[in-house]
Amino acid sequence: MNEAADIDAATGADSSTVEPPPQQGEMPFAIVEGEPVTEMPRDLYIPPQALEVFLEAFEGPLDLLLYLIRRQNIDVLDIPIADITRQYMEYIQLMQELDLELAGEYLLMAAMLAEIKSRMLLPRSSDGSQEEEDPRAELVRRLQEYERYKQAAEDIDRLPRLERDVHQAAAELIHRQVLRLLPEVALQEMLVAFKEVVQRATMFASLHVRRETLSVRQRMSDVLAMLDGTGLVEFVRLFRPEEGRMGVTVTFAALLELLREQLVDIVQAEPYRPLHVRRAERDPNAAVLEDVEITTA
Amino acid sequence: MNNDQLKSTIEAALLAYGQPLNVEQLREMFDEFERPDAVDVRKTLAELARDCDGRPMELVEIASGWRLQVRSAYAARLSKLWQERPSRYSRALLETLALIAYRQPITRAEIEDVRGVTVNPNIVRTLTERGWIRVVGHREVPGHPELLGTTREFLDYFGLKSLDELPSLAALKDMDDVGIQLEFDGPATVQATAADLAAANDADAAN
Amino acid sequence: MNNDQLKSTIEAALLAYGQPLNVEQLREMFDEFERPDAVDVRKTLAELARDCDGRPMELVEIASGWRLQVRSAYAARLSKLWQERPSRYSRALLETLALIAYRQPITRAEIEDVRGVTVNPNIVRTLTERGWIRVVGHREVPGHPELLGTTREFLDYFGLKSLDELPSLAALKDMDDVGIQLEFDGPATVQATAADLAAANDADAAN
Repeated sequence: MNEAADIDAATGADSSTVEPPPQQGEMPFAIVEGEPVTEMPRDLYIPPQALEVFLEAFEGPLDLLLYLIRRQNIDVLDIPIADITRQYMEYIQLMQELDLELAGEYLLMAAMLAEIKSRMLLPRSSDGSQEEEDPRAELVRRLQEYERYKQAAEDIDRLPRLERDVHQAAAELIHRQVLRLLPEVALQEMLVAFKEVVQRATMFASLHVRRETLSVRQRMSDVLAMLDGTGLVEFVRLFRPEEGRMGVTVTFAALLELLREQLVDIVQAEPYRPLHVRRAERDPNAAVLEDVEITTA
Repeated sequence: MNNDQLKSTIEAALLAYGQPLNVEQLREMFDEFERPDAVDVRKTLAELARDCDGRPMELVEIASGWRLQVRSAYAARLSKLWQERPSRYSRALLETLALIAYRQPITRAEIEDVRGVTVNPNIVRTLTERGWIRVVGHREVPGHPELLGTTREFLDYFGLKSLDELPSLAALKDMDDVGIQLEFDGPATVQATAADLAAANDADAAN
Repeated sequence: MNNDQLKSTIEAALLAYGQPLNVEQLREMFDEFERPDAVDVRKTLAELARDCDGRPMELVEIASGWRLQVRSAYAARLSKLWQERPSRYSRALLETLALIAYRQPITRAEIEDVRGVTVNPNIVRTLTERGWIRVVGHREVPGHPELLGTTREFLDYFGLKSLDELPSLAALKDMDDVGIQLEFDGPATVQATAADLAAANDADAAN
């Protein structure tokens, strides 16, 4: 209603004619030179910008309706529906003419008012015992409900608010120390950790496939060692079938490597006789052995 | 530690912390062997509040504890210290906030029902960013709409200890108290609410 | 505006601003017609500084102006207001600690063998700084690695009289996970541990 008073006060002095504004009565909406003005002059000129601000100030159809009702100082429970509907429609029309963004809710309310108005015109049931709903009941309920929260919003706005009305008092603390707290640990936490790490280790161990490394280099040493004692070894005796295919392969690779390094010689007395392996007549330290690993899974 | 020392320490703490402190936080400052009990801290806070009489600051209890604040009498002058004006909030925002505060938990649809207009998403965002409202759950209806409620920061900001301290809501009037007789000749009844009905029946009986 | 009003307003400003204010800033608060001159503001600031005698705050002049600050005598106690809740120890740290407790004396390499991952040096440092573990010797192998063991503080912290009170591995295995889980839901206490130990020992005996 403050908005209304502002507008009325701002426009009260002018006297050109435009759109006939809605006619109201009863409640003074402006005081001009000490005289309450209860009726807007019919030839009142409202600057379009002012009207626009005024119309935009409404928070919705309920807000506009409340304004219309309050302006006539009538109780929300006793809405002269025909009158209010006419006024409401006039405002809607104004908004449309001013090209204000008119929310659908305003038109919905217009429809509701029209419906109420038409129901009010219908004759009531003659049967007095039958309860009949006042067509305005729902509207009144909504208006009242809206008005309570409109009021509550104003009340909240009036509460002393931080930053606007009161300020947090603070003084600096110059020599602040930084304290670090240490985490707390319960014994159970540690016990569970231990249990889990042990379980994990066991699981790791049982699933772990131990890789038995058969080193070609190792086998090369083994072969050389065998040759050291006897000087000459039958080729087939270097192989141990119980080692499986991989073992045989490793021994064979070791032999090839030894041959390549010219550390051993393979000799045959005559064709179709058994092969023999013997140490080559060289300094074994001359060769740098590579660490070649073959692993068995 | 005597009473005066306790009082000075609490005042120092509230000033240094620059935010509200609750009784537990204040007690935590002290080592166990000298820690004052909660009753003593409260008593001392009350004393400190009295000591602030005549000083430019006051000690108030709010939702999250106790706050030393500069009295509102100085607000107009102090506002010149800051370049920015304190935010003014639109009626739409305040009405939305009021509905959330008084009717929480509440959905957007329910807010729209009362206000008669759709809720502007910016308003909900602003209120959330300010830390005044938050989603407190979802209503068990199709679409599971968010239920909004206010936060402790909201109470703190408006200097309230709890929601009970919000200004009381206006009462709803019964429709048949006034008016209806003016429109209708006979006694009219309304089915709006049970209370209305009961009141209407009483009125009927009286006639 | 009389002197007392000026003084209160300046105090209010310094409290509300929470940062140093200089004489010019203080003068700007007032409309021109009532603006105090710089000399008056200085005089009032000096007076306010004297008024702070016996209060937990003091008014000091620094390069950028005047600042209200809490006296340093309160610093130690007030620092506790900013204590942050510590984060929890990592699983890796607890496992390392547990292995040291149960398998001591133990080298890092041995811990790594069981855990399957390298021991983060930070963990050993944290545990050493906490006073829970220490180097108890060196293993007589190449590289002479450090042997780690737990300390008396470790026993004290966990409420153990001696290492014998740690449940045996067998007892630990018998503890069902559900029971342990329940313990962890609430704040676990050393007392609860003693009960657990007893239960664990019973389980041992039953086997």
